[in-house]
Amino acid sequence: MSEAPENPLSPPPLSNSTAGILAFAAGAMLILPALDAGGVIDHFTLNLWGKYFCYALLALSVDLLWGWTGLLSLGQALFFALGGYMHGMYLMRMIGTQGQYHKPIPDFLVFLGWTDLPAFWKPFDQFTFAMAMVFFLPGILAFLFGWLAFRSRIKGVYFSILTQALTYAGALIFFRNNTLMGGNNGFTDFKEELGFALREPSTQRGLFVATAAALVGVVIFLRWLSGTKFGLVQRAIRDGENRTLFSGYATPAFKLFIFVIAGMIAAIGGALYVPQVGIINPSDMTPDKSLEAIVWVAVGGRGTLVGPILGAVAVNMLKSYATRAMPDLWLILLGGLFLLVVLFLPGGLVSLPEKIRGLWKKSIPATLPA
Amino acid sequence: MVRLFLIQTFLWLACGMVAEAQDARHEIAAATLLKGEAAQIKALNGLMGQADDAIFPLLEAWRKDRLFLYEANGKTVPVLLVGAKDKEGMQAAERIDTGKPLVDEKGAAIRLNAEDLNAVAHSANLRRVMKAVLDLTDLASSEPAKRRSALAAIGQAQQLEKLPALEKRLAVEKDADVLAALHEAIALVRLKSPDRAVKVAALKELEQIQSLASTDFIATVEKEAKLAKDENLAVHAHTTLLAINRHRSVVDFGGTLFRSLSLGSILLIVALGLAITFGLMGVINMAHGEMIAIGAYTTYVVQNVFAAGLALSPFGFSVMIPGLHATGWFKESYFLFALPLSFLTAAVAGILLERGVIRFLYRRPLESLLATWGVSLLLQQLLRLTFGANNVQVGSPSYLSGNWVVADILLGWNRIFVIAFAALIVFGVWLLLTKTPVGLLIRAVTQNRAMASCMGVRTERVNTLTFALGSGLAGLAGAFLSQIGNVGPSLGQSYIVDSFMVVVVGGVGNLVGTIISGLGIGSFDQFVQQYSPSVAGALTEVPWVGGFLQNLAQDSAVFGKILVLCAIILFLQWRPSGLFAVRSRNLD
Amino acid sequence: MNIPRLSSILTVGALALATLVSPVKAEETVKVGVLHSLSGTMAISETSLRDVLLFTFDEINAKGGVLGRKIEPVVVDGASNWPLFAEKAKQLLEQDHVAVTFGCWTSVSRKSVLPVYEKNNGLLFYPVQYEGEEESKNVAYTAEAVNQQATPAVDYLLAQGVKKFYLLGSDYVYPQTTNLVLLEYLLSKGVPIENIGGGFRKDASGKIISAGKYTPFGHTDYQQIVAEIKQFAAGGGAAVVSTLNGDTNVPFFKEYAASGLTAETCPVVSFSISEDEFRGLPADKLVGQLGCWTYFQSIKSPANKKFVADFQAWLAKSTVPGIVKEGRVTCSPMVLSYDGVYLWKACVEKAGSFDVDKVREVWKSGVSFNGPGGKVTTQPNMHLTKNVFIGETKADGQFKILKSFDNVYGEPWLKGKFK
Amino acid sequence: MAHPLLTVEDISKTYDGFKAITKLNFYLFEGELRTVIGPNGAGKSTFFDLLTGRTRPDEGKIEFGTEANNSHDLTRLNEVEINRLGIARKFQTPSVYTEHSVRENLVLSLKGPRGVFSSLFQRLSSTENDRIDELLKLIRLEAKGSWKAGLLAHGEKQWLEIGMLLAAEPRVLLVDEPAAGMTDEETYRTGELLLSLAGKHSLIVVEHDMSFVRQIARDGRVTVLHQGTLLCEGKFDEVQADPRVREVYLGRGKHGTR
Repeated sequence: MSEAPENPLSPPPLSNSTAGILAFAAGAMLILPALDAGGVIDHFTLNLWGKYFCYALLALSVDLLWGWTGLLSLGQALFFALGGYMHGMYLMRMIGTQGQYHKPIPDFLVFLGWTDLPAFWKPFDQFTFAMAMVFFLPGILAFLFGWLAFRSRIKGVYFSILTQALTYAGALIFFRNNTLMGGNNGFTDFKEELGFALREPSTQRGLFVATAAALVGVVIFLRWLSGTKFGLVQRAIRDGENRTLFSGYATPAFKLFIFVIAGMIAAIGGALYVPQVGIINPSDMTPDKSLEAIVWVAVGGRGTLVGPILGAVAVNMLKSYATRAMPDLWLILLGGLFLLVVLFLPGGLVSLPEKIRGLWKKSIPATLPA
Repeated sequence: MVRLFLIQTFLWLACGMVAEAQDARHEIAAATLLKGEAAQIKALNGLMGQADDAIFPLLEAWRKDRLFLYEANGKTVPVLLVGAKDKEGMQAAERIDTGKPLVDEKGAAIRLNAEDLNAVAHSANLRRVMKAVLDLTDLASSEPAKRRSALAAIGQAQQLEKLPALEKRLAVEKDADVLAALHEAIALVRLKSPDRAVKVAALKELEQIQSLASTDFIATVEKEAKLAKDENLAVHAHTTLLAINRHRSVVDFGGTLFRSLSLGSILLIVALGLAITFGLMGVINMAHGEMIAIGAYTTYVVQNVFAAGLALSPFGFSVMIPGLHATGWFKESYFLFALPLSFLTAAVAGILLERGVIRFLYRRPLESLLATWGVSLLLQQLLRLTFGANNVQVGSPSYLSGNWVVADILLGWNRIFVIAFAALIVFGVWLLLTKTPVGLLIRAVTQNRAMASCMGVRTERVNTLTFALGSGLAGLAGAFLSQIGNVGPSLGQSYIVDSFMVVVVGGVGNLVGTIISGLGIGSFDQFVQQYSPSVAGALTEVPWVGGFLQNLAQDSAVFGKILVLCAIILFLQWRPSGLFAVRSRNLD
Repeated sequence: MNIPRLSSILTVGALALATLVSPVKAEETVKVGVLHSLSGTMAISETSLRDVLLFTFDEINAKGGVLGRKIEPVVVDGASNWPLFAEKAKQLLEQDHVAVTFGCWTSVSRKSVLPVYEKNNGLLFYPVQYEGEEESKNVAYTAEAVNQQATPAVDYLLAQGVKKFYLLGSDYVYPQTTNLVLLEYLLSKGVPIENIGGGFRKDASGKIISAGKYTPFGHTDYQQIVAEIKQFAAGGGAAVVSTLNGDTNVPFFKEYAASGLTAETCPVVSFSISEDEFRGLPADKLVGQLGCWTYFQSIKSPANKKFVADFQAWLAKSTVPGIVKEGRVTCSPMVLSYDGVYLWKACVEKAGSFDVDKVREVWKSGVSFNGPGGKVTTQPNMHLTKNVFIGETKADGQFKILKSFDNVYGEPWLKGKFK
Repeated sequence: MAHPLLTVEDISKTYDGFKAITKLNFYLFEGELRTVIGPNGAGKSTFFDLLTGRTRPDEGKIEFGTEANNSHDLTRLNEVEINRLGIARKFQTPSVYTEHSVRENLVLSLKGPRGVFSSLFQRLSSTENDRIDELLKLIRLEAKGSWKAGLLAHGEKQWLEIGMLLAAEPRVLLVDEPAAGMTDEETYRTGELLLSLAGKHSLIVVEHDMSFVRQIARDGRVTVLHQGTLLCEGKFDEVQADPRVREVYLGRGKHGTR
C-alpha cells in the first residue's frame, strides 16, 4: 500500500481555518471583556460584538442547512426570534413591578385589560423552564414543519418559499397584540437576569462571554458533526439526494434532524441576543431577516465554518458603520456589494485570498464566473 | 308651515315653473354674509324645496370652498371665481347675488386671485343643511342617481313632515330603481308614525323590499315597542329584522364571491410575471416586487406629464419633466397611455437586470434569489432617493371610480376593471405563448435549452426576451395596483410573498395552475375574512389550541392571511409540486 | 496560511471600528443626535422629520447656536429596524456623547431605545402622536397624547350628531390603546355598545377588554372591511375613527371612495394622516374627511407663514442627499420636532448648561415657546400643553380648520379615567 | 420450476396520457443476469423507476422474494425500503457524490445501518476498511481513493457507481447503461465484471451497445421492450433473429449490430 488508508469517519485534524475561528472566538471571549473592564474599549463596542456573535450563530444555522445540506431555509429568523421570545418571557417576568404600571404582570397585558397572568405565561417565572423552552419550542416547530415538508419531498426552491411562508405566518401571529406576546412592540425594558441588573457592564460582560462560549461550543459541535458518517450523508444529500435515497438512506429523516438542530442553534443565538440588544419583536422574524442572514453566509462563504461567522460579523460591522456614516446611501452600498459578491465571488470572502492569488499568477483577467 | 311650503314646491315643480331665480341667488348671497352658524342654517333652510337652477352650483361651490368674500371700500361682496387662471393666478369674479361679473366703479371687470381671498366658511351642520336643501331639490333632478341619494337621506332623517312630498312623488316617478328607493324612504319615515297600523305596514313593506339600511331603525322600533310593552309590535319588528338579516347574509355571500374574484385577479396579475420568470425560466426574482413598483411609478410619471409636469430631485439634482397640461377627456385618458408605458419601462428594467445580473446565474437558481434580493434593496433605495420616501399620489380616472350595485351587492368599477383586465392579460399571454413564433421560441428554450440551442435558436436572446416579458407584466401589474393601493418605494414588498405562493401552489411552469391558484387563494382569504368571526366561538372546541384559535379568529384580516399560509403548507403535502406539476421522468 | 488571512481581515474591521471609537471632539459645537428611519418601511414618514430637524439646526446656527455653540447634527439611520434603533441610540450616547437626541416615530422604536436613554441618562425628544401610558424622565414627549387628539375629535363628532362609531386601526400599540380609551370614553358619553363597530375582544372571563377592527401592517386589501363599514353606515349617523398607520391608509381610502362612502355619508377621522401622508393619497376623493392634530399647515398665523416659507426656502437650497425638494408640506410631527428643538434650546439657555438633569429641571418648571402651531408649554410630566385643531381635508391636500381647543394639557395616563 | 425472485405481472404506467408501460410481465430468477434492450422510449427507465419505488404503477403487481407466501409487495414500498430489501440501482448517468472522495463514496454505500442516530456514532471497523480496499481494487481505483469523485473520468465514475452498488451487497442489481461513455476496453472489462457477479447476485442490465449485450448475454436471457410492452424474450441469438425485433429495433439499418 503506497499510502496509509485514511479513515473518513475519524474527524480529520482541525483545519487551519477552523482552528483560527476557534482561537479567535476563544480569544475574544477573554480579551474583549478584559479590555472592556479595563476601559480600553467602551461598553458599546463589547455589546456590539456580542450582537455580532449572536448573528454569527444564526448564520451558522443557515449554513448548516444551506451550505452543508443544500436546503435554503428562509425560516431561520423565525427560530432565532422564537428562542429570543422564550428567553424574553423570562426576562419580562423578572421586571416584576418595575414596569410603567407597577403591576405584577407585564405592561402590555395591563393595557390590554388583563389583570391576571395568562396560564401559558406562568411557568416562565422559572429560568430553567425558559431555557428549556428556548430549545423545545423552536425544536418542536422545526420538527413539525420539517416532518410535513420533507415527508412530501418538498425541496429546492419550494422549500425556500414554504419556509418563507412559515416565517411570515409566524410574524403575523406575533404582530397581533392579542397573541399576548407583546404585539408589535414585543418585549423590551428588561431589568435583570438571574438577579443581575442588565444595565450593569459586568452583566453585559458575562453575557458576552456566554455568547462567545456558545459560539465556540457550536463550532466545535458542527466540526464534530461534519466528521461523522452523518456529516457524510448530509453532504451527500446536498450533492445528490437521489443517489442517497437509492443507497437506502431515508433522507427525510436526516434532513429533519438537521433542520431541528439548525433551528435550535438559531434559537440559542436568539436567546443570547435578547438581553444584549434589549428588545425582541416580530420584525425580527420576518422573511427579510432570514434573507439578511443568508446574505451574511453568502458574503462570508457557504459550506465552511469560518464563512458564516466572518460574513455575519463583517456585514453587520459595515452596517453599524454605514448607517451612521452614510445614512442615505448605505443600502445602495450594501445591496451593491452583496450583488458583487454573489456574481463575482461565489465562494464568499473566505475564497478571496485564493482568488487574489489566482489573479496574481495569471496575468490574464479572470473570466466571468460560470 | 313647512308642509305647506313643500306642497307649494311640488306644485311649482309639477307645473315646470322656474321662478325666483333672482331670489335664490340673493338669499344665498345674504346667507354667506350672516354671522353665526344658526343664522346661516335658518337662511339656508329657507331655500328648502326651491327649484332654482342656481341653487345647486352655488351651494356646491360653497361646499367646495369656491365662494369667496371680496372686500372693497368697506363693503363685502360674495363672489364666485370662474374661468381659467391666468399667469398671476387671477380669475374672473362673478357676483353671487346677480350672477353678473364683478365690476369696479368704472364698470371694468375685476379679476381676483383665490389666494388673496377668504373662502366663505361652512361647518358640518351647515353642510348637512345644504345637503338637505339639495336633497329636496334633487328629488326633482333629472338624474336618477341624485334622486336616489336624496331619497336615502330623507328616509334616514325620518321626518314625518316630508312624507306628503314623498307620497306625491310616487305618482310622478317612473324610474324603477328610484321608485324602490322612494318606497323604502316612505316606509322608513312611516316607522315614526304614531299610528301603530301604519308602523306595522311599514315593517311589512321594509321586509318585502329587503331594506338593508333599515335595520337600525327597525331595531329602534323593536326596542321602543318592548319599552311600551307592545309585544306584538316587537315581534313584528323582530321577524322583519330576521328576514332582512337573511337577505343580508345572501348579500354578504355574493359580495364575498365578488371580492374573492377581485382579490384573486389582483394576485393573478402580480403573480403572472413571476409565473413566467420563475415558472418558465426558473429564475427566482426577488426584485419582482420592484418591477411592480417601477410600473406604478411609471403610471405616476405619466399622470403628471399629462397634468402639470413633474419636478424630481434625485440625489440632490433637480430634474424637471414638462407637462402637457391636458384637461378633460384627454387628461383622463392618461391611464390608457400609462399601461403600455409601464409595461415597457419594467421590461427595459428587466432586460438590464437579465443582462447585468441574472444571465450569470442561470445554473445557480438559489443564488439568483440572493442576487436579485440585493437588486431589490438597491432599487428600493434608488426609488426612494428619486421620488422621495413618501408615497406618491396617483389618482383614478373618473371611469374607474364609482360602483355598480346589483341586488345590494356593491361592485366597484375599479375592481370590475381589474377582473376584466386580469382576464385580458391572461388571454394575451396565452396567445403570445401558444400562437406566435416568439412564444414557440420561449417554450422551446424553457423546455430544452440545449436542444433549442442546437436547432439554431439564439437562446441568450430568448432568455432576455422572456425575462423582459415577465418583468413587463409585473410593470403592468404595478399600473393597476396604483389604482387600488399606494405607490411608494416599498410597494412591491407587500406582494412578493403572495406572488410566490400563487406560483408555487399553481405549479411551476403552468399558467393554468397560476390562474386557478390565484383565484383560489383570493377566495380562501376573503371567505375566511368574512366568516371567521362567526366561527370563532366554535373554534374553542378544538383541543389544546382552541383558545388560541378563537382569539386569532377574531382578527379576521390576520386570520385570513395566516390560514392561507397554513393551507398552502398542507396543500403541498397533497400536491408537493403544485396543482399542475409538470411530471417528468427525469432525475430532477 | 489561514490564520493570518483571517486575522488580517478582522484587523481591518477592527481598525474601521476604531475610527468610530475615537470621535474628534470639537469644542465650539454641541453634538445633537438625529435618530430616524431613512430606509425601510418607516422612511415614508420619518425622512421628513430628519429634513425639518436639519432645517431647524441651520436656523438656530445662523443665529449663533445654543449657548454660543453651533449645533452639530449626528444623523443616523434606524432603518425601520428596532434592534438597530437601540444600537444607534447606544452609539449616539456612548460614543458620540450627544447632548440630546431628536428621533423615533413608532412606539416600538421608542420602547426599544428607552432603556438605553434611561441607562445613560440621555434625553430623547419624541415628536409623534402616541398612545401614552408611559412617562420617562429621559424622554421629552412633544408628541400629542391621546387626549390631545382622539378624545377632542370624538367630542367634535358627537357634537356633529354622530351616533355610531366604527373603530379601525393597524394592529399595534397606539391604535389598541387609543381604541381602549375611546371605548371607555364613548361609553361614558352614553353611546350604546351596539353602536360601536369593528368588533370586541373579551378576556377569559368574557369581559370586553378591547374594541376595534385591526389589520396587520402593510395590509393591502380592505374590500371586506369597507363592505362591513358600508353596512354599518347604511342607516346614517355613523363615523369611522381610524388609527390606520402609514401605507395602509391608501388602499383603505381608495376602497372607501370606490364603495361610494363619502365624508357626508360617513366621515372618517384619522389620527395618523397629516399633510405629509396626504401627499400619497388621492386627496380629491377624500374631501371633507377629518383630521385632528396640534398643528395644520393652513394655520394663518404670521409665525406659521414664516415657518412654512423658511422651510421651503431651505429645502430649495439644501444639498443634503435624499432630500426631496418639490411638493413639500409641513405637518404636526414636523412642527413638534421643530418646537422640540427650540424648547430644548430655551431650557439649555435657561439652565446655562447642556447637562441633562439641569435641562430637565427647567423643562419641568414650565417653558413656553411660540411655535408655528401656537404656544406650547412644557409640563412637569415631560409632556406639552398645546392647542388642538380639528380640520377637514381639502382637494389640495391641506386641512381646513373647523374647530380648535386652546392649551390642552397633555395627559399620558387615560386608561380607566372615563369609567 | 423455482419461484422467481422478482415477479412483475400486468403492470402499467401512464404519464400525462403517455403510456410508458402497458401490461408488462417480467420474471427474474435468483442469480440470473438479464439483459433488457429496446429502442428509446421503450419504457426501460420507467421499468426501473417502478422496480425501485421511484414511481408507482397504475396497476399490476411487483413482488420480491423467492417464497410465494413471504414476498414483499414493492408497489407499497418507497425507494429506501426497497433498497434495504437488497435492490440496488445504478443510474444511466453516473450518479456519485461529486464532492466526496472516492473512498467516502464507498463508505456511504457499505452494507450496514442506515439510521440517523447510528450514523452519528458509527466508526469503521477494520473489516469494513478491508472491504473498501478490496472494492477499490476491483473497480481499479485503488490509486484514487482520496480523489474527489467529481474529478474522475466518465468511465471511472461508472465503475465507482458499480462499486458503490457492490458495497451494499444487494441481492438484485439494476444496472442502467453501464458501458456508456467507456472505451472498448473498459466496456469489455465492465462486461466481465457483471458476468462475474451473476450467480452471487441477480442482475438486470439495460443496454444499447449491441456488442456489449452480446458479451453479457452469452449465458442469460434477453428481454426486448417496445413501446412499454414486452416484445419478446429469449437467448440473444433467438431475439436477434426475431423478425419483429429486427423491424422495431435492429432492422432499420446496418448499424443495428455493430
